[in-house]
Amino acid sequence: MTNSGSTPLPAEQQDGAFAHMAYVLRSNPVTLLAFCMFAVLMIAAVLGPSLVPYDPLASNAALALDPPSLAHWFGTDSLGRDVFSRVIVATRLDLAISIAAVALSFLIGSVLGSIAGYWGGWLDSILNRLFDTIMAFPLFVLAMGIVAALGNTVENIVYATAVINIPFYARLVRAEVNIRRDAGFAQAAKLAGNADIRVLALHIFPNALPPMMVQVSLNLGWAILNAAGLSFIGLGVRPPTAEWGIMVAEGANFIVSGEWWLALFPGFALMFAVFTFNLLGDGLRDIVDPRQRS
Amino acid sequence: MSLLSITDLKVSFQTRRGEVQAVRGVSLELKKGEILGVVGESGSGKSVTSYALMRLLESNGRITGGALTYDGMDLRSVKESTMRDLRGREISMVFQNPRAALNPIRKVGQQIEDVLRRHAKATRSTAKAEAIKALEAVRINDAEARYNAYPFELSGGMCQRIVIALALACDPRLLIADEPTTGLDITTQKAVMELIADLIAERGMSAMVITHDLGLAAQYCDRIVVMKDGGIVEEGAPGQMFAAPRHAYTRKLVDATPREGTCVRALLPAEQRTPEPDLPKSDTPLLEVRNLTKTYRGKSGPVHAVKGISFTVNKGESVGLVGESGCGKSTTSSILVRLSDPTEGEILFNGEDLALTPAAGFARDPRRAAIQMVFQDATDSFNPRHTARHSISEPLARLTNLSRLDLKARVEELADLVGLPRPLLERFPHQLSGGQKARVGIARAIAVDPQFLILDEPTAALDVSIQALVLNLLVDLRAKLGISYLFVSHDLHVVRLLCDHVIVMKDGEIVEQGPTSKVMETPAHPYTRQLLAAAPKPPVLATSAAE
Amino acid sequence: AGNDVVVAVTGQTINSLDLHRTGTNRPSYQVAVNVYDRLVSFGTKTLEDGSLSYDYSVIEPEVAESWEVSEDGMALIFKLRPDGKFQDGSPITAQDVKWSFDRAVSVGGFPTVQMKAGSLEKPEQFEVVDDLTFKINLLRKSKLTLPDLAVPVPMIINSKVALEHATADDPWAMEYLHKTPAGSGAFKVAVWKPGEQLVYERNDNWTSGPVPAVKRVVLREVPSPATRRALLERGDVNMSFNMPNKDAKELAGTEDITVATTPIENSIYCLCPNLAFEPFKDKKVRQAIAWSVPYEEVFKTAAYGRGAPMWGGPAASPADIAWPQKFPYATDLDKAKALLEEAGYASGFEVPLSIDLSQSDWMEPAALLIQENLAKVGITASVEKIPGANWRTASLVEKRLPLHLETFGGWLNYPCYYFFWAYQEGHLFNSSNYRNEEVEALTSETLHMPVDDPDYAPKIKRMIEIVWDEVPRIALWQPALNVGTRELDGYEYWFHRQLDVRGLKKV
Amino acid sequence: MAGRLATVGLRITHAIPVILGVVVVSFVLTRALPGDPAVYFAGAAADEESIAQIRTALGLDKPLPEQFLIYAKDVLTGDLGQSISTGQPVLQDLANRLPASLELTLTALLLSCSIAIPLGVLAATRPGSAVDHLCRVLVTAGVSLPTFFTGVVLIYVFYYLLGIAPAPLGRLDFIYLDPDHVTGFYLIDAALAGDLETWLGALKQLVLPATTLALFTLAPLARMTRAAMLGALSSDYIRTARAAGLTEDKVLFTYAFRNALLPVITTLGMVFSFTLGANVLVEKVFAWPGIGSYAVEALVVSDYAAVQGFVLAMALLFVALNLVIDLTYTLIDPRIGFETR
Ligand SMILES: Nc1ncnc2c1ncn2[C@@H]1O[C@H](COP(=O)(O)OP(=O)(O)OP(=O)(O)O)[C@@H](O)[C@H]1O
Ligand SMILES: Nc1ncnc2c1ncn2[C@@H]1O[C@H](COP(=O)(O)OP(=O)(O)OP(=O)(O)O)[C@@H](O)[C@H]1O
Ligand SMILES: [Mg+2]
Ligand SMILES: [Mg+2]
Ligand code: NI
Repeated sequence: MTNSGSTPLPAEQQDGAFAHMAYVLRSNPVTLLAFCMFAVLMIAAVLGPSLVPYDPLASNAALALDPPSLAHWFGTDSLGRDVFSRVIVATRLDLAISIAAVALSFLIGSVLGSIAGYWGGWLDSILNRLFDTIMAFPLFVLAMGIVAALGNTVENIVYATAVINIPFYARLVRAEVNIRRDAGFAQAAKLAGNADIRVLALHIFPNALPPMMVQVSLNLGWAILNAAGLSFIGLGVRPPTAEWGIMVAEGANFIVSGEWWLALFPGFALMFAVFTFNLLGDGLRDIVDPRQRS
Repeated sequence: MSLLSITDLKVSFQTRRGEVQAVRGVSLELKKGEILGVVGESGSGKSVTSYALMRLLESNGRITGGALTYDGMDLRSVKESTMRDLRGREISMVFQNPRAALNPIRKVGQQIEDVLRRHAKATRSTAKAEAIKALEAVRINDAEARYNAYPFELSGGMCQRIVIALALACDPRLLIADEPTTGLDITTQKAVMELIADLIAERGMSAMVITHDLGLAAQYCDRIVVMKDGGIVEEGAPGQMFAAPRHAYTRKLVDATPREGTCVRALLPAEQRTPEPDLPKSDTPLLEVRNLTKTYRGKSGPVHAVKGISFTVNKGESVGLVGESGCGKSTTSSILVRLSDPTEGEILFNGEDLALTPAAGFARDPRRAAIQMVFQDATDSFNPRHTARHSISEPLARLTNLSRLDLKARVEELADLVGLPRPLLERFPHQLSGGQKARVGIARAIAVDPQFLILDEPTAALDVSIQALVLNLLVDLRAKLGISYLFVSHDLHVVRLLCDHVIVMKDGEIVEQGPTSKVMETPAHPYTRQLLAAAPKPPVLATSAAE
Repeated sequence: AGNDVVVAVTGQTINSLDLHRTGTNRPSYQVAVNVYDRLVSFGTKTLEDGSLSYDYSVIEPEVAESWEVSEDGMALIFKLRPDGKFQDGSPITAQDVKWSFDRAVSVGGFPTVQMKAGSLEKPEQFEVVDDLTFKINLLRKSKLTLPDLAVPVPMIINSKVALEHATADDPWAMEYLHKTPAGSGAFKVAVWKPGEQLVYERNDNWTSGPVPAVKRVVLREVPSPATRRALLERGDVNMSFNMPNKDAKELAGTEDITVATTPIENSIYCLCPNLAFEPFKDKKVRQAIAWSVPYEEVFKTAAYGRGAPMWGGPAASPADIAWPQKFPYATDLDKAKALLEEAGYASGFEVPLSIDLSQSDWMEPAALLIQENLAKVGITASVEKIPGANWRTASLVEKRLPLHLETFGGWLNYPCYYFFWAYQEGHLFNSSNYRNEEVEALTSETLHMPVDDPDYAPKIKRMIEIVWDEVPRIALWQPALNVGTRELDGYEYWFHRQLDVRGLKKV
Repeated sequence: MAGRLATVGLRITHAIPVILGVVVVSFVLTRALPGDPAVYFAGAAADEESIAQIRTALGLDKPLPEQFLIYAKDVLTGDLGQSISTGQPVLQDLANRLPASLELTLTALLLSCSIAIPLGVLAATRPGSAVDHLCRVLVTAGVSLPTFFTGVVLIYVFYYLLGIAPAPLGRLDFIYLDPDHVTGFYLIDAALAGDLETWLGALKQLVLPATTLALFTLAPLARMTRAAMLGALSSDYIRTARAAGLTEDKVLFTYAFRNALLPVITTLGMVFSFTLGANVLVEKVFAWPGIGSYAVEALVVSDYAAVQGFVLAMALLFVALNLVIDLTYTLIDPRIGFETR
């Protein structure tokens, strides 16, 4: 069925990018919710340190392990630090880790995947074996190995998370590029005098973006969880830096002894972020995809 | 007594732009044993009417008014379970694109069995035999073996036969065929239509055949209704309708249907006709193809797509390339336009052998602009992320040195040239209709003043009236710009209208070539004759015949 | 579980049944204690809080019935129990003892080092006089020799069984004994699944002591401390061995659960400034750091007050030779600042503060609090966690951590023994690269000297005085071993900090 | 059929460079780990001499290429070396622990599939409805929590507070005896032995950790099921089936679902290998004697042989898994082996 329609010309109004976004948000309440949640996260990340009531690093042994109260909304931890302040301040670092890691794997994965998908042949075979090799590793253990080998700094956590994510992007891009390699518009671009690289970069790759957006958003969440997992094993960022994963990991040991707030609040923050990213995916795809406009 | 009667049917869809009225008051009757043709342009509501009747509308669609009576039963109010009993046993449907209409991972025999068992026409033990019988009924060779086949193992024509077998397995009294032959080769098209006609006659069934091909409808239907914008504009016997269309719209449709003895201009509605242009002709060869061969490395041995063909296209000449699906037309065009390399052979363009420059490096070749192409599938040939303006300016930006302002002006000039309203330039491909997309495609192809243009079935996906406009546009452009065409098509009528020369291909070889009139009127090769015979022949309109 | 089955949980893995094997980890030493016997053992005493502890001052017979020192004082002669039987029923002979001792001093690694501490260095020292008489020829007179025979290392192996499984490549039957103990101890190993559990079963024919009260002891490995706590609280296990301080503190008051918290003898948790690094070469800087540590908070948050404070000593020189005892430092930031100024570091400096990942339970909070206070005197410390495998290399072997937390406890409870390991140049636990000529000399002099020698106490006091002044190791507190029990009696603390199941009784 | 066999054969040949790659990378990775295993394993009071002895004994004094050749040779002969931290041959450790992890992972996936797939189908049949949104939110919530946190919370609630769940003491409470080793899967072994009590005991132990993992794997499965079902339901053959009057069940399950199964199986495979690697954290919380916690311990103490053995085992498992998926594919989809890939 074509949508050619017999609509007479000067046709209906065009959607601007903004109106389109508004439409996507309006049509899907869950996406709207996700965007609101994302805004909250962003505000916490940008303004967090100037908003919090206490210094997130200042200990106070006299106040250690106080349950939530009016003064300390989320209670205090074993060193008497304010959990609320720490949770808020950690937003920036956690988002930074996940966004940096995902950006890195997105970039590298896209380049490798595009090459494999567009040129195919032996290059494709080699890259595919490479991705297979990475995937054949138990990914979390590979990340642990990388962090253990390089040392547990924020950068290394980012690298490790990026490395284990590369195959996913690469494969996705490869598939998306591959199906469009001989598409009419790619051929038309060649006729228009574009060399292969330009066709790939400017015509084919941007069309692989919508499905990638879903992957990106899932991965953002997953990267945070990965960092949290590393913290649980003890390979997370350095103390006393506030980071949700570490806080949950440490707090988890306090649950049984009744200090539930230590793990619960950072846990909720973590969940909130991952949840937001996961929900964001579909909306992000709809926004990036011009076909959703009409 | 009529088997089916539809009275004032109204259907609307809920979309993001509000409610769309797809069918606005359709009334029609279908008598027992009658074949009713429903014709009309794309989007006129033909399919929606049939889905509404089957109560198979998509979830956003709703019947908002009217009555549907089948054999005295009110189809709008019967229970869903009753409706399910009716579907397949009383009323059956056949769709276009038969391969997709079959479950790809289930044996075709089982799919037929499913229907038989569902309507208690067979038991577990008799199902297989019954299914084979149903397959035999649609004249499939070796039905027993085909029972175990999967759809992907069968050709398009065979799949359509299976779909028909499936639809007719339970001996329904009414068959609805929604464009049953679109996408099939002409020869297959003919075979399938004849099969349907025969079976209907044999079983005394009624049928509703939906098509936008007037020729087809005229040939096989007892009565035709013409739909436009969700309503019926005219109804009558085919002969009468062609001879003297009453409604302007019907006349427009009839006019636009290419057929023997017309010229390009005659396809247009009378009021839009302009004088035939003078077509430039010369005997200087522009393109000489010598012994062009293309062999693909397939999974199971080499595929000889093109087997050493040779032909010449003169400056300003239009050459038609016809043949059935898979005969190597697209392969040839993609080699000529230097998107892929031939295995062997020469492509002399103005005397220089283009095959010497590999396709991968041709993008930067100075001769790139000289050879351009209009693609078969307009939708697929546009980057979904680029607006029409962007698409048209792309070759200009890459292959010429126009300034930004000149570029903008040139794009608008091109839009005017192909008759594309300027506001549409800002749209994305999916926001354009088929005809509009075709225009954008043509504008893009002629943007850099090519000498040679390959048109790979540019009108295959278009309605007849839009096809008429596009064909006329092509003729005008050729006259104005002096471009040579290689026009790839499987529609002989269209080729006849547009081309000076025809090349007939079969299985990668040229079986016949020569001046159009000669090939069409006195075909030398049996294959050419077969092709000509298979093309539907609409009755000739009284008035235009006189012209 | 029945009345004669005890279920205990621990967080650690037992990775071998043979203490002498290289790679055998600390938690595995308990197998040597429970499944093997030694010639002698330490006595038992009741501590103030009512819990049991081994008694360092009393050496008791185990496989040996009696022993005497030769007249020249250069040999020890042991009489074995005539009825001594291995678990397979064969008699325990002096040949077995010699073979076992030969093995311990020959296989290298930890057992050999530990034997050496008691001046037990070569096979030639060990002599079989007759089947039931065993003689050790001493290289020097040392107070450490006899106690060193009571540590888990010189366990007595059934040499007949072992030799049956020895090969040319493996003369000490390492492969065999690794998985199959051949001892004479109070318990046999019924099931051993590394990473999962170890089940002891009573040796009903134990000849070296009274037959234990419980029949089976199931030792489960539960890595998560929270789960271990839950298990003990819910009453699903009888014992949680080596509990975190926090749990110990909180469960101590609860009904049904008894928590034994025993300060670990001869052991201190320390902050070590490394003298190989410029700022710490200056004594004043080290002292400044010692004055800036927030001892009270550290003890409260990192140890939950379990253990003994090691700060705030009354005088610059020790009153007695008890070890460890309170260092003469406390939190005084002004003093610290003044000292830094004197040393020329008024504007402070930057230094990484390294901690061990596998000990982060106490090291991390301690490090964070110390870091905070150091910042107050101008020293910027960044906390670095080092994974377990790297920790020993970095801190002890290469001694390349500028400022770090460290722990050492000597099995033999003498100050000189501690000094030998922790303050002598080049020795393993001297991770501060400390060297003081006087301490070097004094340590060597006192190491083998009997405690009742009149020279001993003054020399020890002098040593302590020096290291208090020079503080290459800043004592934080004396750690404690926490063991929670439920419906269980007879838990006894041992210097080796492993579970001795022999005395356990259900109540 | 020959085409399918060829496809499977091709997959196996593809696996060879992957395994080679894994062997090399795991070797390099372990050597890149900081710390000196000789020092670590020399034990508490070891001196330099004994450390050197251990280094020689472990073959760590040899140059790296030589170490690699020795390792490669050993791997080829099926010898994965000895884990220093558990003191057992790595092969034996893996044989003991892999079934534990597999049993846990498979149970979790079974649980997850039995919830996620119906949920996905339900959501796909009512896209955009409240059920759809609810399903999306619920499933996403599951994947948003770190598994170790979920695990601890579940223990706290169901064991500590309510006392419904059994003590998180690994695979079997100590009151039961391990079933005779046949497959290493306690549920299967106990069933084979006809020991209902042990079977129940093992099942009880499985419930909490499996739930923890299942919660985490719900999302990808449900999402994929939904998407695949939506895709299948909007295809032409479904319209044909409906037009032929087939019952809704038949349309949904025989027609749509079987087609939707293909991408779901791919996802399942990915989730499986991911979960197997990631249950490290869950195993730690539940004292589960599995391969994940083994790997973590080994990694932290630079136990080269154990890490390499673990990685190799996982890679082989991954390859085998892909093979199984391919086979399943060929069973479900007749087009495999004919289509150009
Ligand atoms: N699900 C839907 N949602 C919104 N609009 C729809 C939907 N289905 C059909 N329509 C609209 O209904 C109108 C009639 O469509 P229909 O499919 O009946 O046309 P048709 O005559 O069959 O055309 P074609 O020849 O292209 O098949 C079109 O304008 C179409 O855009
Ligand atoms: N990349 C390829 N690899 C292998 N075989 C190919 C390839 N492309 C085309 N073919 C085969 O070459 C033959 C000619 O294909 P081509 O696309 O030129 O046909 P066509 O005449 O354009 O058909 P249609 O009318 O369907 O467009 C066909 O049999 C086709 O299967
Ligand atoms: Mg239609
Ligand atoms: Mg074609
Ligand atoms: Ni392949």
